[in-house]
Amino acid sequence: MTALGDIGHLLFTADLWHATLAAAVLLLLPALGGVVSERSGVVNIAMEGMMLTGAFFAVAADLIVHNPWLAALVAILAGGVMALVHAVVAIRFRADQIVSGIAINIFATGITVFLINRFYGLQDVGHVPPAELLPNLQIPLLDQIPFVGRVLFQQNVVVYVALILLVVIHVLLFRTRLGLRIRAVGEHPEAADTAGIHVYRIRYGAVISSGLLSGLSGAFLAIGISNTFVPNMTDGRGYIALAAMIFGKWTPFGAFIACLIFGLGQAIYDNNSIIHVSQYLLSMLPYILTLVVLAGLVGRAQPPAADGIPYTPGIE
Amino acid sequence: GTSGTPAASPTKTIKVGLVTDIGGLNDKSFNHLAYLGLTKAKTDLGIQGDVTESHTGDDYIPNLTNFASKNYDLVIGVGFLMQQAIGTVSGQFPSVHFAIIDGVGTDANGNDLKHSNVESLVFKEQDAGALVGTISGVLEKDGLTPKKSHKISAVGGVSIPPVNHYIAGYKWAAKMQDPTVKVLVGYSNDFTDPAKCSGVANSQISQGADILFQVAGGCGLGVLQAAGQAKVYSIGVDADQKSADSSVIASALKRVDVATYDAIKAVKDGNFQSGAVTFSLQNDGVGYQADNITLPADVMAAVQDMTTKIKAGTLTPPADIPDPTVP
Amino acid sequence: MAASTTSAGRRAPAPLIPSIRRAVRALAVRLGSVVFAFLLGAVIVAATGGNPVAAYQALICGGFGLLCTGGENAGLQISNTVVFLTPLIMTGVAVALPFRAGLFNIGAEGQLIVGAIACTAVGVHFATLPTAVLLPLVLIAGMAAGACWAGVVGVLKATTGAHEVVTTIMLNYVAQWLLRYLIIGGPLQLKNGFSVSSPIGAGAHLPRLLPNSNTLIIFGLPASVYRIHTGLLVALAAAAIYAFVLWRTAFGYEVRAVGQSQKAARYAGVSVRRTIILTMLVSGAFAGLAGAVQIAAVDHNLTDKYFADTTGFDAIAVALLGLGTAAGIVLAAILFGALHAGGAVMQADAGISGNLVYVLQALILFSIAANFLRSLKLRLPAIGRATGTPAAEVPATAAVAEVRAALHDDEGIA
Amino acid sequence: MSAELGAAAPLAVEMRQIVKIFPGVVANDHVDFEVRQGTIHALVGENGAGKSTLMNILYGLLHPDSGEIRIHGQPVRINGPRDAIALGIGMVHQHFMLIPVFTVGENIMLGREPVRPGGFYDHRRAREEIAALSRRYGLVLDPDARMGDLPVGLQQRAEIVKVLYRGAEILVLDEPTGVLTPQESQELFGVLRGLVREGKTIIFISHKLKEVLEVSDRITVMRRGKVAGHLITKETNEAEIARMMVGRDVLLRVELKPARPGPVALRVEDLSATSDRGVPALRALSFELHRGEILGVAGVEGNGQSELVEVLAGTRQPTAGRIALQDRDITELDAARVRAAGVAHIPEDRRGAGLVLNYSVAANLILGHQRDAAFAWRRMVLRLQAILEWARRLIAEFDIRTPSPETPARTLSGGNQQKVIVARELGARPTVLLAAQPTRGVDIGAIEFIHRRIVAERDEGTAVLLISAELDEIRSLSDRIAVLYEGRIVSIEPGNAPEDRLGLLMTGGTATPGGG
Ligand SMILES: Nc1ncnc2c1ncn2[C@@H]1O[C@H](COP(=O)(O)OP(=O)(O)OP(=O)(O)O)[C@@H](O)[C@H]1O
Ligand SMILES: Nc1ncnc2c1ncn2[C@@H]1O[C@H](COP(=O)(O)OP(=O)(O)OP(=O)(O)O)[C@@H](O)[C@H]1O
Ligand SMILES: [Mg+2]
Ligand SMILES: [Mg+2]
Repeated sequence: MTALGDIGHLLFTADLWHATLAAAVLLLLPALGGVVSERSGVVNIAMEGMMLTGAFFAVAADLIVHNPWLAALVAILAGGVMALVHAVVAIRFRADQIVSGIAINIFATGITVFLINRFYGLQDVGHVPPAELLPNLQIPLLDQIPFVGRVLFQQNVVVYVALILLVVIHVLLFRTRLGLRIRAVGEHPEAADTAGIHVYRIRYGAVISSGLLSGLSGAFLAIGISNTFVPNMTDGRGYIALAAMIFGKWTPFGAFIACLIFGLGQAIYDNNSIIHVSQYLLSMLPYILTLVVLAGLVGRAQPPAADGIPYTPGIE
Repeated sequence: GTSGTPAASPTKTIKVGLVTDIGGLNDKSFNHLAYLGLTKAKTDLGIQGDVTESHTGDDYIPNLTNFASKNYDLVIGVGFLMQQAIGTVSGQFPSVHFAIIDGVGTDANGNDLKHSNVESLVFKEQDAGALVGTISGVLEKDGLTPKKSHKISAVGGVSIPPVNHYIAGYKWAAKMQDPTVKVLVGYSNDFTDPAKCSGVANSQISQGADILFQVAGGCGLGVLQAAGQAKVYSIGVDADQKSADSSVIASALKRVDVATYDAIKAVKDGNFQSGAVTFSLQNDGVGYQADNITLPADVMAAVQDMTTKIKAGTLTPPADIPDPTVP
Repeated sequence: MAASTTSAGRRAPAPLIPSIRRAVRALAVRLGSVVFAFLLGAVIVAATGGNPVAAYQALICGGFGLLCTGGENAGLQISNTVVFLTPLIMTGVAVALPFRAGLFNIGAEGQLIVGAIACTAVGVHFATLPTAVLLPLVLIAGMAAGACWAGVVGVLKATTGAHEVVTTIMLNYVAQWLLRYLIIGGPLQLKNGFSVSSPIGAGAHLPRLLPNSNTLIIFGLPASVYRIHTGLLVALAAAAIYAFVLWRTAFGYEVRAVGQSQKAARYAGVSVRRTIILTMLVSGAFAGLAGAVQIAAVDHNLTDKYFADTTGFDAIAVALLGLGTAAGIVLAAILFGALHAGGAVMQADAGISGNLVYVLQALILFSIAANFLRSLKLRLPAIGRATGTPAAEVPATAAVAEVRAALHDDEGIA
Repeated sequence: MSAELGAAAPLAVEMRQIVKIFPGVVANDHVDFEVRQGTIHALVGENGAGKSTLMNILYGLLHPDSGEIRIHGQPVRINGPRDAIALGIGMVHQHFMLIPVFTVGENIMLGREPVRPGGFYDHRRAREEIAALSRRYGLVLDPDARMGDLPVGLQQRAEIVKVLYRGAEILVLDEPTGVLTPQESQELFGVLRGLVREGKTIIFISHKLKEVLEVSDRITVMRRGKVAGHLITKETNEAEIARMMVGRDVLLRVELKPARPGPVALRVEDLSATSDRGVPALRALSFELHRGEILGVAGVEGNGQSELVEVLAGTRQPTAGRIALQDRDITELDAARVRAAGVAHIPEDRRGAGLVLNYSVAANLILGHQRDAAFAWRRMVLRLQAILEWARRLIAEFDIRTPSPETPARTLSGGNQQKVIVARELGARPTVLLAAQPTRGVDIGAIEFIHRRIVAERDEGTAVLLISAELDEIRSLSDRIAVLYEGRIVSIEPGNAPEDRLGLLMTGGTATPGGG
């Protein structure tokens, strides 16, 4: 009971929600990537790998160029390159998209550590000094607002970017011509093709952007939240993002809500030093919560009709 | 006891195999330190040293067996998690020397098998913990900490002995110096992911903690950084982590590298010691290192006093935390 | 219905021949892809200044005990490989079966863990029972636990429509934390200061193939180092059962029908819900069995190794690599088991980071899934015509259907 | 529109010596095909004759292995639909290219969407465009309706508007009337004539020779991938075309022995049900079906036919009412039990509900019977040998054109796909046969065959419920005709009821009961 009391208390602290939002954004970026990719009909379970690659190159680059912005850019591109591989294999070679995704994830695990061992020897990758990390931004005035200011306007720069991207991607998907075409390609590529739309171009674009977003998330993880790379540091977040995307029924805001649930769970867990309950049971919280919500409220999710189906022009 | 193995003839190069636990060589923690010890031995003692990283717990036995079956002179298992594996394999290869860091060779029931070919390198982390605990306690008492909050904290990786020893000593010593101090203890349940630890750290910081002790290997780097961003103090672990973040005021040292080196040297010199070799303040196997700030005189004095008392045995830091969740 | 009733399960001679030819062709293509992947891997090693030949030599040595230079013991290497591949077969099946029904089971890991937990709990609690009773009991306990864990997924999918990818991922984490809770301070903990459980009773041990003795010397090493155990037979049996259920039973027919077209299945009077739930139950039982066998045959107690275990995820790769067929899964498991075992030797002998193994696994998956070789052939129409398999062209109908499409040759007469 | 005028006109489309080979099939074998500007040109042939393939080549979806194409006299290379569209070619595909979850507007605009600055999709202009087209061609559509919610007739209409919106000069319609009611077909023909009057050129594929004769100027007949001949509509007749298509004389109308109705096989009382969209589809409808008779159900698509069959087949639960099979209440039974009780079902959605496309023909021939004693030992273990023999028998008996029983059903032409289903359902020797659109999109050869089998079934004493959008089909087969309108049976007519009377009843017109 005391445990619930402790948690109840926490829920009224701005710090908790501050942490929640940050943790959520880490998942939101790859989740958004997933939404875009799968809306175009390419199943993407490779966010984990793209994120990990992004994290590695963010640190590697930052240690060389000593500039977080450039480093983030490199990370984004690295994620994009991984996505490009997924795209080529899944679109051009019409491989099974799950196999390709799994392969990307395994590849990322291996190649990052392999590269560390090759280039940093068996030494420590090194630490990025605070001045060269992606900074926290206090939004002047707004950050003074009690509670809200702390929660929303004292965040890492990436958080703001992600929230903007959230809106942008929602609008893009559901209000613009490009969005219409992306969804058309994901629902019925033959129809899109016969209507004169470049199915492959759209899919390549969508998949690659999912990599860019995941790469950014990797940068946030490695040179925003932490200051170095450690093997496998993404630790399954890409898969959680995948779950969040489906939980959110392939919509940006739906995914965001799911990410908030996980973020909140993480944030509450982080307080295990003051919550009087087994830390292990505490950690189960977000996952069980998700199961309940999913079973109880969300229910059936309908993926894009052509999600996961390679398109072969001409063959009906 | 001592094993009767004759000194290896100087002509034959000694072969040493190092098996990391799942943390891997880049864990920025004891696996890495052990590797440094091995490399030093390679250069100084001209031995042949090979490494195998374990990717899952399933790898411990095969990796150890692999070296043993090739008649390596010494096979080193890094980490508490490998106790059972060492126990098993050492039984299969009585003629091969084994060393395990942070543990002993056990059977399935966790009993020390006391094999004559196993040297267990155990550390009194609590001694080191007590020293940094003293530093924290005095700073708090003198109100020299960023928030003067009389609250300090520790972030553990997983709640296992090597981790809890540190924290126990830390908590004990801090309270001794400043009875009013509250010590928050949290766990990240992770040894590799800095984000996890910085999360725990941030929560402790928002609870008022202004000195944070990381005991979570690579994950713990997140603690040091979180402290830096919040402009509070932090304490590193195992190695001197001064460079990891400017917030690091001291590091609790655990000389895994030294232990590893010594174990190898012993085998080379033919005086391999079976049974537990304890590294404590006594033999400088553990210690501390003051980092980015210069500690005031009374702090140094207190630390000095604590050191002598522990060495003299008049004070013995506890090895366990009764209940981590009670600050 | 007037149809002559001949003995069950006998396959007509006519279709047999082509299916064998197909199988052989398929295998040849896959082998080509693996070789292709290794060539790519060699390029990476060389590009980063390593020596591919040495690397692969060590890898093969570690995997199959061949071409060893570092004085490795062939028997030991093979035994290690087998120990690694045993659980991969069972979990591979646990992933492949739902694939057939159009379900993506990412949860084999969680199901394996609860299987291991149940096996241990029973094995510890009834430690005194004799083998004849206890061994079956712990294995069944493991299967039951896995079945329940996956059953939840099936029921949620069938009733509320909750997506199995989400629920399985969630349940993986729940299982993980449950395990930590149980063996660190929880009811199964050995004793304070340990992150392992008490050992299961001797009666619950699944015997090894060679005597577990430190004194008896076989191939120059104490017999106890060869951990190869009877669990292998269990695994092979599991694969065989899988194949039989899938191709020779009405249930298998219905599972595949549901996976191919739920509507058609429904019109044919197949209860899609029932099939989904049953499929998950069976699948979970396989994964749970993998966990139970691991405890009963190898570990004998729950250890912290499961905090970082990846068997259930490798299983996805194995299942897909094996194209969901029993034989394919076994072969893929052998490949992955050998790579796993070989990686260690490669690092020890050739000084190439064991992580290269992951890179290789990925490259293999890529080249088999994408079948680069075929598309190379298609460049040259002449050859393309000769071997082009229209089956692979058939458009599929669900996220996982590509597997089936690739499998299409294997969609036998029933 | 007259053939003479057509003769004067220049060639809009010329396809010369087109060859297209698919694994195992020569779909187009040196096909010569030309269409005159401003005419309606019909393309007919059996299933799998190569019509769709030829047109897909014209539209750039498939690439010919050899041969050349000229549009308006210019040699062209058509690498994809984009090229085709640029050349003013538009195509309405045999299987609709519509996105159910999109609105009608979005579907029509797709590929040529109106945008506001910033690339935002412009709903208002979309509506205007569609309104304009509707006015011009009299094709009324609600731009904001969800495509999936429209009846096929309107979806068909949307497909045509889609093509017109792209300003196509040459329109290809692949089996446009396959799913239309007679009324809808007539409207369509009106539109086509209008388009031709505007100088547009139309290629029209159909299996319904009546329509072909009614609407086209010229006819090209294909058989087994080759051109069997070119005809001028005015100078030919159904029988001649049919002979050219099939290569033999075809009975266009089965001659019925008078039915010898037996006892009641199926009694339906006050049956009500709702559609997928939850609106009432069946309103307390009752009827009796006797053994040895064919009861035709006539009605405009969307008046409850589909729901009626599904409820009777046990794939949809009724909201009220009772169904008795030979005095046994089967209202609550699920599909499997209904089937077991002796009800066979030829579903209207051939590819979706009738077949598992990736399954072999043999596997499809036991779909729904996989647990029958004959095919499964102890209802569990399949008897592969028995299944294979069973398949061989049906393939022979029903003349299913397939390389082997192992061939995936997907690769069969629709006609043969349909034969697989018919064979399976009749092979079960049912008490009651529910036949929904049994010959939709099937070539006349197959139609004749299927009709004969259904009648034979009747004569064996099976009770047949025949649902079809083809009045001809209903009238030529039925002993009695139940007219379905808005979920009710408005009248039960004799099998020989005049077409116009039925048409009237089907559209809700009240007519004095004609007995029966
Ligand atoms: N994508 C394809 N792959 C392989 N074979 C094909 C493909 N498309 C068509 N065919 C073959 O080519 C032949 C002609 O097909 P086509 O669709 O042109 O027939 P059709 O005249 O349109 O028949 P229907 O009247 O049923 O539409 C068929 O027998 C089929 O087997
Ligand atoms: N993947 C494929 N492989 C082989 N043949 C195919 C494939 N897809 C389609 N076909 C062939 O293409 C031809 C046209 O297919 P489609 O479905 O358009 O015709 P259909 O099924 O005969 O339709 P309908 O009978 O209503 O005219 C069919 O004869 C079919 O055999
Ligand atoms: Mg066609
Ligand atoms: Mg067709």
